[in-house]
Amino acid sequence: MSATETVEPTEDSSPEHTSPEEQVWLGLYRQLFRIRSFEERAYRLFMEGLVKGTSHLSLGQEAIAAGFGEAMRADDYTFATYRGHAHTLARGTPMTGVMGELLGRANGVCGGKGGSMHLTSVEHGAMGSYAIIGAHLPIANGAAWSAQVRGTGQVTVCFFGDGTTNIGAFHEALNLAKVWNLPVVFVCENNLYMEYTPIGDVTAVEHPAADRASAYGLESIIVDGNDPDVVFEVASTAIGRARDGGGPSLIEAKTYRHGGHSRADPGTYRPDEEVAEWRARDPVPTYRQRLRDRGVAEGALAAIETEAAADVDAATEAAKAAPPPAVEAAYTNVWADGGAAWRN
Amino acid sequence: MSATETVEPTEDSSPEHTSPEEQVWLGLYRQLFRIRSFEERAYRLFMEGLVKGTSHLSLGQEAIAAGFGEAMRADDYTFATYRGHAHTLARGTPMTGVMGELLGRANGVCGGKGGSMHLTSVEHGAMGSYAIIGAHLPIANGAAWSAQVRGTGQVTVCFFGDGTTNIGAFHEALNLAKVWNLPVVFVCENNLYMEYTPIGDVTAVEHPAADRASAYGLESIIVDGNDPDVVFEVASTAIGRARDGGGPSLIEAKTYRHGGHSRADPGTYRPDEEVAEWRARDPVPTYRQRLRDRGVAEGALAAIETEAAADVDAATEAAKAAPPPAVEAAYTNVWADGGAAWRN
Amino acid sequence: MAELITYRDAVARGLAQEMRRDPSVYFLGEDVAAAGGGFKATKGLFEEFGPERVRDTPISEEAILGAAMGAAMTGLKPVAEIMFSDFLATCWDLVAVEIPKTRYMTDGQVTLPLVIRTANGGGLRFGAQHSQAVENWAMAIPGLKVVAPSNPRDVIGLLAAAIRDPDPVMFFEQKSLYPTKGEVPDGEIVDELGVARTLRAGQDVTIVALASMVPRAMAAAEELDEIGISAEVIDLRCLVPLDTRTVVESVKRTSRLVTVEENPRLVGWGAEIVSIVGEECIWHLDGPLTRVTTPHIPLPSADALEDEFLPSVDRIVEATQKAVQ
Amino acid sequence: MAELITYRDAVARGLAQEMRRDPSVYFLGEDVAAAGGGFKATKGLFEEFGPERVRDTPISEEAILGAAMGAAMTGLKPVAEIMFSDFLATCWDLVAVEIPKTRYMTDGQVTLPLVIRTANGGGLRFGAQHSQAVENWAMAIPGLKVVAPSNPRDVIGLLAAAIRDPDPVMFFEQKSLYPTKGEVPDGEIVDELGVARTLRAGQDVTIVALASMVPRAMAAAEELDEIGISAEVIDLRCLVPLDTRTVVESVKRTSRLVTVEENPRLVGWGAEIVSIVGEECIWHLDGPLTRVTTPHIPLPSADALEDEFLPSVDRIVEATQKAVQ
Ligand SMILES: Cc1ncc(C[n+]2csc(CCOP(=O)(O)OP(=O)(O)O)c2C)c(N)n1
Ligand SMILES: Cc1ncc(C[n+]2csc(CCOP(=O)(O)OP(=O)(O)O)c2C)c(N)n1
Ligand SMILES: [Mg+2]
Ligand SMILES: [Mg+2]
Repeated sequence: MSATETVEPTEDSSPEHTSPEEQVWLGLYRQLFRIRSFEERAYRLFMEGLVKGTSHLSLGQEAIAAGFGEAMRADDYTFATYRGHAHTLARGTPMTGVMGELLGRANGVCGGKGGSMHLTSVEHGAMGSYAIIGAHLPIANGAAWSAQVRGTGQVTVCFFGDGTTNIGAFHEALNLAKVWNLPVVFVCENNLYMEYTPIGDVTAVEHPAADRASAYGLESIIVDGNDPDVVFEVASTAIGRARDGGGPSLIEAKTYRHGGHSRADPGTYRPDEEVAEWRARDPVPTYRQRLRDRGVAEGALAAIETEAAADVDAATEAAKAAPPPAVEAAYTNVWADGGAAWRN
Repeated sequence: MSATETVEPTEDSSPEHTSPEEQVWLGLYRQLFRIRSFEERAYRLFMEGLVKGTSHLSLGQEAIAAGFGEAMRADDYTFATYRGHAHTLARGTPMTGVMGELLGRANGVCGGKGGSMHLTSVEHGAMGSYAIIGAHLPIANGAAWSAQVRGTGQVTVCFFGDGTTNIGAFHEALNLAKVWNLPVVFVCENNLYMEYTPIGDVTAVEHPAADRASAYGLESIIVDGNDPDVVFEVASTAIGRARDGGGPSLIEAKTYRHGGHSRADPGTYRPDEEVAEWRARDPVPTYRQRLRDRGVAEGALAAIETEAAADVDAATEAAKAAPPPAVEAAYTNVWADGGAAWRN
Repeated sequence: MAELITYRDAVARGLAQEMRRDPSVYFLGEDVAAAGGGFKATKGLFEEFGPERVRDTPISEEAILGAAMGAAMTGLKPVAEIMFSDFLATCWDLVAVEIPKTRYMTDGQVTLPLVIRTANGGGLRFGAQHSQAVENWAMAIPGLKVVAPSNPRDVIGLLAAAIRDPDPVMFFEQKSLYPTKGEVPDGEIVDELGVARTLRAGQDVTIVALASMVPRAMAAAEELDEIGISAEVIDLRCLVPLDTRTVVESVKRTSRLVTVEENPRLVGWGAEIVSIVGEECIWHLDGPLTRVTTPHIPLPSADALEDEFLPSVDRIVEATQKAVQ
Repeated sequence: MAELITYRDAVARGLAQEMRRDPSVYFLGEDVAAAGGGFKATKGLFEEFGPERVRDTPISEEAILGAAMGAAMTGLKPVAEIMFSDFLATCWDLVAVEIPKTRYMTDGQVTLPLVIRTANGGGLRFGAQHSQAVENWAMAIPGLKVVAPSNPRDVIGLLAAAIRDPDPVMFFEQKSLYPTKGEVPDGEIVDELGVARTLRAGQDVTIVALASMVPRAMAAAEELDEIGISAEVIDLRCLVPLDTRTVVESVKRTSRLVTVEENPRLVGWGAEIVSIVGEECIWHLDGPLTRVTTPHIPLPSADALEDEFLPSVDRIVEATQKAVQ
């Protein structure tokens, strides 16, 4: 449905009247819908030439970021990839800064220096988006190690794709996480493709993450990454275990991206039936229907949708209105003293 | 026994009178004894200061190189590590060039440019010894790939240690080998330690290679790396399968080094009982006894020993007598044109 | 006869030229086969040469270069693609420690006829991890040849030379140049490595540039002409082998040197050119040895910032004026 | 009071000094704990600080630096050991692409107070894969500070400064210096990064050296004195921040520059020093800008060859004489 559809005012959708269970459902739907709305707008802005460079959308994959976002504690850490809009938003990062960053404006979360591939909001536990395949898995370990020795109970969640399971850093990170019993959850979003190549063509096992879990002394876990309830549950379990000193997990969530790998890619290398099959499992309308079937009031859902649409609009306007970064800004923040000097 | 012990001249030990089976046994013993003799001498020469730099001995681990050496075809490829004297000799590389290389002499297999850690004899299929942990596993794949597309039936055997299973290159290489169905045999010599740290302290699984085989769609294979017969058999099977298009194998051979990690290391971090237990399983005397028990003539063994001793002596003398490389030699063989020029 | 083609299409054409000629040339990389490469620079090769000779790989840069190296040791002539030059860092051990040293360490027993192609440099708003110009990293490593063409014709000629060369060659394609067009003659094109090209003669100053900086240096030279400064422009084309002769002779005539590079300020290849000139032509110099570089910062992604930091025509003009004063 | 200790022992002492002072300093690496490190440079730390703060790792260089980086982002001050600087190539993505760029890409949201210690350089007959001097690799990367002490006192003072610095610092220990001894004062030693030290005043030529080349440059200066050449010797100590002021002022007085580095010929740090001088002091120069380097070859292992190729006192003397002529 469109976010501007009329809301039935008769149903009572105020949070006070929802059960704790329903609050989780609404939280998940809110995540799903916000991410979807944001990325659809972002896509339009790319097509209008307002976003430069490249960008990688999670359209179709939102349930994973949503499920984990809801399961995490505010001070937990997220490590994401270049396909990280969803994961950054799921931690509560305001849309304005994210949209500003995509448009290369001064109001971006990274002041325009990062761009779509490097969204970060430390304030919200979004510890960065990394554009080199595999690199952030060892880094996520580091945050988990630090939480462990500082005794804060913080858990680190690290997202990556199926293709990433074939790079060396994956192996090194998983082994160390287990040996040091780190509070880290590795989440493989298996969307069946690396860029344009089916993951099965380049991988020795069928389930690129789950079939390797035993190589690190870990349990093999595969979940439906398009089902927010399932993701939320497995996320809660794994995060809880990590928080209680039970060590790392590796979760493979099966999913699919609706579009191409990145802005430039129409995704035509994928069989039509495959695309159709997965589109039928689109988490956003599917979950909406499920909640309706569970008796969640239309108004509660519509309110979420209206709010998300308004936020996307506001973020878009703010980003468009924001100036580009000042040229001098390029010389700031290389070093902790705020500057860029390499000589005296 | 010492190599100079008197040989009983009455027993008939000429090859014509040995069975094919016995010829394999004698071949294995010959490998074992030659490698042992060479390395004991090398150790002495290090201690005398004649070998500079560092060196890593296989004393105690010889059965693995021996078993594979005997199972390989002359045109097969070997890739070894800095602990590569054994594997280089096992392919039939004459001792003289190896000893010369250790002493940094002009007659060394690499003209003194490689040293102990980089022994290579392409003529004998010894495609190099690599000193960066894990680096040669992907390179071994390349040789196997080339043999595959050239259709030569050559098999590549790649040796490495237990500690090497934790570096990224291991993971990348194993996955690609399986995906491309390469004729390559990966042999993990698990001597229980990386340098000074027990492998169990830094590894998520008990058997660092075998417990990871399934992550690459491979069979889990563990063998007694101190038993030349067992190694020969598993080597023959794996090499045969690779030659017949059956793809890669990963073999974990349990073994132990008698000495420290490298020249500088006394190896005192290891429990005395552990050292004693493994010394009791020293493959050289153990296998000698086994062959005697099987009725192999003392003379046949003694002849091997005498020949090895003589070869070691000759190699030592030749290396000592050889001049150091000419200074101009340092400017040769950077490029295929023989030179080192980077400018006109 | 000549044709106007893009730098991007020149890559596929150069590769096809050599793959037709030499059946031992194999090509491998991520998404290079049916997909034709992340930059679509290798379209058509899979269709013409098939899955044996044009191979998709996992995302395993070390495995890619390892496969190339081992194959080169044993009879093939592999061309490996590393999608972005930034990713060379993930396989730097192969690039810097295995491939360039093995011939030497084995005293010539092993020869490594291989090419590593990669998309290098900035200008596409890809941010700090996908925009680096790292040809200086490769130049620092003894045992690597380093090539970086500035135009479609050179892409073909130098790629052919790289593939025929018996040594490992790092082939840097500047990604901002992919859509640019240039004239390419019909038939086989094969150049020689290590030969710079003087694109424009001049008396007052020698400007040495590479890859994407070449068109900018040429544009700057035109502008300088208008204000009475006659600039000689040299397209280096290769960093190793380095055509020092062309550079040194030019500077001896013009007495002034400006290098223009995409590398960040410290120890870019410009520093090497300056140092050679500073040692060998010191008595001929009539102005400060001047480098135009990207500042020593990671490249920011916003277009407003990125444009400011890659050496622009204006900055080249300004720096050259200063050098000539 | 002062004590004579080895460069090797100074490493452990510097680390212990900082670990005592700041409980957020953690140390990790391969065989660094009970074993005290491959070079025994960290002996005693495990005993004093225990297995929490002194951690053995698997042979996983990317995991080591990843752990350091993630920990630095979130409140610790990790010191990571990469046993040989050659192995930086196996984790170069972390060194060159993640660690130095993250503060910038996040516009200062992330700060990375970490140190990467590593044994650098040749002279021990370890061959081409264990002997590289790669401080120039690090210098080329915006966002890294680069330190290379030449004596035990500086090891402590600069290591302390590196650990206290809020930015990532590459700390290159020259492995041939480990057994060398030097005087070290009692009590805490803390230096400032980016301050070169003029070890010897002179009028005729400025010799700029680093790490293992410092004692050789000093010995060369003595010999040059005997033949009437008065050399000023500067120990750079840091490549980033770079004390250009000390170098430039010296060259303005002496009019001549010789750099002495272990890096192979092309784009070593000497080229950067030469380029800065060639741009900023060109009118003061009275001799060719001269670099003494290792030739552009992989380092051979045989002692007879290795000795020939690392810059020797003789080669420094000879090159300086030529520069002064
Ligand atoms: C080391 C490295 N190699 C290659 C790339 C180029 N690249 C970017 S995304 C991508 C595919 C990643 O696939 P996957 O891990 O499945 O993640 P997805 O994009 O499907 O979410 C590749 C190959 C890269 N960024 N880093
Ligand atoms: C990338 C890299 N890291 C570290 C080292 C230092 N190193 C040399 S041998 C060694 C231990 C290797 O252990 P293992 O693989 O078990 O082989 P072994 O020496 O026991 O035969 C280490 C850490 C290296 N050479 N390369
Ligand atoms: Mg994917
Ligand atoms: Mg071992």
